[in-house]
Amino acid sequence: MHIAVCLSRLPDPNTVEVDPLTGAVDASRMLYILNPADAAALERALQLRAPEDRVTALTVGPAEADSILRDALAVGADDVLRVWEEGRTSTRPAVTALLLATALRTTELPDMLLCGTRSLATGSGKVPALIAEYLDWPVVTDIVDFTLQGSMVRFLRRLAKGARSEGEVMLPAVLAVEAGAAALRYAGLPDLMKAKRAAIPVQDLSELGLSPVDLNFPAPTAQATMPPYRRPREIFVPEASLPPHERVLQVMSAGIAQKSGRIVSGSPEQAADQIIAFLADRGFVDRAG
Amino acid sequence: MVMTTHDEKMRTVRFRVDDTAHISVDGEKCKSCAVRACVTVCPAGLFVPLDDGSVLFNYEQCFECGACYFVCTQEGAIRWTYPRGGFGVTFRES
Amino acid sequence: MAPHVLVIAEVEQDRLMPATLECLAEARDMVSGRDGTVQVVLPGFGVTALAETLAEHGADRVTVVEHAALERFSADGWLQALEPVLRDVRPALILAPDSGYGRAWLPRLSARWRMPLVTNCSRAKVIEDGYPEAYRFSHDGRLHERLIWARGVRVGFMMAPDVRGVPAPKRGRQAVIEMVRPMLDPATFRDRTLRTLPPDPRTVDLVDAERIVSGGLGVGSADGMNLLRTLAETLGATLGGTRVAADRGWLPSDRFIGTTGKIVAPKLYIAFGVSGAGQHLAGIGGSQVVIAVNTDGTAPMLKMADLGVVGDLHAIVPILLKKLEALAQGSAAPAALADAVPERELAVAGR
Amino acid sequence: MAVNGGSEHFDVIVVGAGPAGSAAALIAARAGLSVALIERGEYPGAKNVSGAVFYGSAILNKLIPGWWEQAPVERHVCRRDLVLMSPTTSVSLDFRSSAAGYSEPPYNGFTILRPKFDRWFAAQAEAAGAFLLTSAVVDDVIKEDGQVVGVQVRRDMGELRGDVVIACDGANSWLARKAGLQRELHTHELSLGVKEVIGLDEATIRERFQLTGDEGVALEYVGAVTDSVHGGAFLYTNRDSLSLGILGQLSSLVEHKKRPYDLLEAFKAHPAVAPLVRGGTLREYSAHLIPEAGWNMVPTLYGDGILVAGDAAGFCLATGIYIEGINYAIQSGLAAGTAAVEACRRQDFTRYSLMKYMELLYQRNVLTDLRAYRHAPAFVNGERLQNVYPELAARISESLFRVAGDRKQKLLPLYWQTLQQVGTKPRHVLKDLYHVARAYLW
Repeated sequence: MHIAVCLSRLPDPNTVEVDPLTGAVDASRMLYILNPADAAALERALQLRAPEDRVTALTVGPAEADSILRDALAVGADDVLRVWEEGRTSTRPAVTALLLATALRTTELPDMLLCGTRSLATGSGKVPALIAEYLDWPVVTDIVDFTLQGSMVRFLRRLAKGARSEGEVMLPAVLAVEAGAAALRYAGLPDLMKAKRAAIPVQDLSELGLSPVDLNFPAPTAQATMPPYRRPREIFVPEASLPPHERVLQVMSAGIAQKSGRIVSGSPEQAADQIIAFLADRGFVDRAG
Repeated sequence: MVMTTHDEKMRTVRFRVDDTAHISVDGEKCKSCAVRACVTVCPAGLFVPLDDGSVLFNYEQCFECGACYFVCTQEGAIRWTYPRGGFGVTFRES
Repeated sequence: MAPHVLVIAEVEQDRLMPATLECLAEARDMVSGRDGTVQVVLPGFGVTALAETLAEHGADRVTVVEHAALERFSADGWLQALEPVLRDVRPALILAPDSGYGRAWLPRLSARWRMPLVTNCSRAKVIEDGYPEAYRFSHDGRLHERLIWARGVRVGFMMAPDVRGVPAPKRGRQAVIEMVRPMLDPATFRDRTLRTLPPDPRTVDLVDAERIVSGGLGVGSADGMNLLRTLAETLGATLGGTRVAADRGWLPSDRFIGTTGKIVAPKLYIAFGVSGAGQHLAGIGGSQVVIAVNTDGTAPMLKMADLGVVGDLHAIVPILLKKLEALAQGSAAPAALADAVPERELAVAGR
Repeated sequence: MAVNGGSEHFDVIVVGAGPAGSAAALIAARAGLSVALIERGEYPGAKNVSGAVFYGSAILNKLIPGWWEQAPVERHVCRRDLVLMSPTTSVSLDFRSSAAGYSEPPYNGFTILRPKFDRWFAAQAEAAGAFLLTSAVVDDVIKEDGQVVGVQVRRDMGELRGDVVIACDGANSWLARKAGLQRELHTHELSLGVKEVIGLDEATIRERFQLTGDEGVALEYVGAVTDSVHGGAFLYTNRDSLSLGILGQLSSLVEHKKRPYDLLEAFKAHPAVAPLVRGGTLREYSAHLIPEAGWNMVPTLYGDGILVAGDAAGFCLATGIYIEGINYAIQSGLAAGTAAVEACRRQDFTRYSLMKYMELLYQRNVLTDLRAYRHAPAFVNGERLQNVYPELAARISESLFRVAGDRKQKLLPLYWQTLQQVGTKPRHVLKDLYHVARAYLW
């Protein structure tokens, strides 16, 4: 069986810092990672691989994205492929999906395509279904677990509020897994060194038989970024007349809000009664009688 | 003035947390320690003294500086190593 | 131009998903003062009765797309059944909940129609007379983006659940109800859902849990954690804990809460023996009601609780269990989990 | 490259891609050796923190001519201030020069940001042919018959073999200890540095610090900045940010029970510092250990198959006048790299062959400087220099410059009186003068 895995390199959300006033993002402070859900997909692919099987990892991105393909090689991917058109600065989900689908079509169609269900960047979650559309394959999203059963895959999918559903899908299919579906293995030293030296194959539009016109999709006319709801935190200024120690104390305590709850003590019996009374008050348990 | 709380300081630092702790603290050994030097020196404020005399430690936001290791006076209370390669703190500008 | 907004309804276990009602509220706002109409497409089997609820929440027209093959979700089935219906309706805008179901078929439709589709939206509206506008979250909620399209472009919006909240229904509000019975061959569905498993507090992801009982270092042992597990089951809650408790092996590693673990926002959060290190507190900020039990009266956890109890959990929990059992026998089971999300003020920056 | 039992063999394995490691790897790779440069961070510099001013542009200029034109430098340092602080007053020695060597190529020093600089420097080593391996932590050396023959990386099949191992793994050098070359360090030999990078726009920086173009300033503080803790503070100008921090001797932090970040906040709130950072925004907080005891903490620098360089070897000059480390790191890295090259030429990797390193360290003035200032660290961290003299200088200056209509005192009586106020006896001062002289004069 041939399993393909789509990977994306994106900014670690913890390093995406937004100017609270302008909403501008400081790109120079971003560090890049392999999308966690894609890492889970890669791990599942490696786990699924029988000795005669093959795992190919693909990504759409500039030369910097080679790093995640090297990571994939280091943990055991058999082949990698990067798709990119020089001069392009970014892609949108529709473009990414089209490039990936076309690359799979022109090289070799796998028996199964695994990817992360959502990216941590725009987090559109559309790419899996779009690839499925371009390949005319079925797709399942939000997968937390799955098993291969002949030409079918039995899957467990996450629904809202903690519900789950079980289902099955015919292969070939696009399976989009959640980040929690698996933890990516840690590469051994010889593999890491080998991957570092590996040449990464790249395909551009002409090799895929596409023209730039094919990548034109309707786009918004205006786009702006802003910080999430949180209002910018006012920077606290201590009183200048205070001695240094107190100025520090002032600063250290500024803005740390505590709940104005009540604190009770007493015997365990009383404590239990207090808790039950509180839970009943707030409607979490029915009061007796 | 650029006064910041410890919390705000820590929010500027990027950590990639490993599954397993690279530092572990034997709270039992801390019970006989009067100095609690780790609580004082840790630049990330990761050591929390508890009422029962032991010390609570959280490795997630560790700077890997080694200060706790050097100041600890209780033989064997702190087991110290670096996190696995690629994990732990990453400085972007310092 | 009077906008015609279409909402795609999602049904699970014969009930409308709250996210659908949130979309409906958003759609109502879009057409208000514009003399537009809100139409809901309701796919399923035996779901006609739900049309009434949709009307009460603001639908002017409900199109029930009914077929036995639509009893359970299939992306292939939804596409086959709904594409012709939507093509006939020609809505100006489409709203749907951002769910795993929606993301399996709507992007495919958007590709066929070359229709922009925005997922993870916190807000969608129409500015002036016809410029679709969306706000969406990106970068794991770090960033909020605003997108605007040219006038009259048909856009699909998939709304992030639990952002807007569900407003109270208007009792007695009426809608036009129509039935569509498509011709479908379930044998052509390449994907299908076999059964739905309701939320199980014991296995539910902490992120989704409505009630959480959590244990910290003060729990002392795996046995202590088992005591809390029993309490969690009695309260219909999910068991979680701190990084330290997980490190000691008392909890599976996907069960800890904090900066680098799960960020939770339950309605009820009860902490036992949790001292309240900053890394943990940062993970529970969204909790609505917090109870903390700790032997240390100065623990930060107690200070951020609505009810802080100074005492030993090992003494308190067994008594608590007994009393809760007695209560349960005296009356019914614990109060049912309310499924409506309270309406929250939506403060979009720049509004 | 011979493949040996599944593990690769290198001529030289350098552990740690900081300035010392990259310098060693660069020189060895240029000599045509196969070199592995191993870094535990995601990228070189990811785990590194310094002030940082890099004095020693001329050293690097010999290696990479005109290096500052391609490297990510912030500002060239043409102004240095030494500031003595009391809680309310500061007295400073302000040095500023436009003389050649300061404001003209090759310049004297540059402010740098380590994650950027280290990344660039390691890339130079890579370009010269070194094999840079990141995300790999080295846990131990591999020894055969007492000879170091490689390192153990914490990954599956993590054995990596090499003829010479150069340990450049920083102040808390695991490798030097594992190889039995360094003893356990004492808390009075190490300082903890905590630092903030504070964003401020270029125009404000130029105006506030009286700079033009790419000029920069390095301010160093002693006295009340660290409360009663022995240490100091610094403030450096970067292109569009300030690097600001405090250093506290570990033993002293423990003794006085001071949390380093509280001291940092107090420093920023000091009346002499607050106006300099006003309006800035915090960009990053960081911390690191600094080997401050100089000559007295230098480990055994060479063994069979192993050399120690940079902070791992304690090559840091913290004397009050000089706070330098990166230059010595590079010098020692170059010395170690060269010693490894010569050992490879001889195919003799015993300690007798690697002893050449010592000679090169003296030639490059690393050990010469450290030895000359061997008494300085103890003096700098002495109680009176830390807590009495800055106060003394502040009080004298306060009395000297205050005009309240009183009779003006002459200097000696004023000095005498203030000395008594701060509770120091003249014989202590004389004794300290002797120490100063011994530490700095001859």
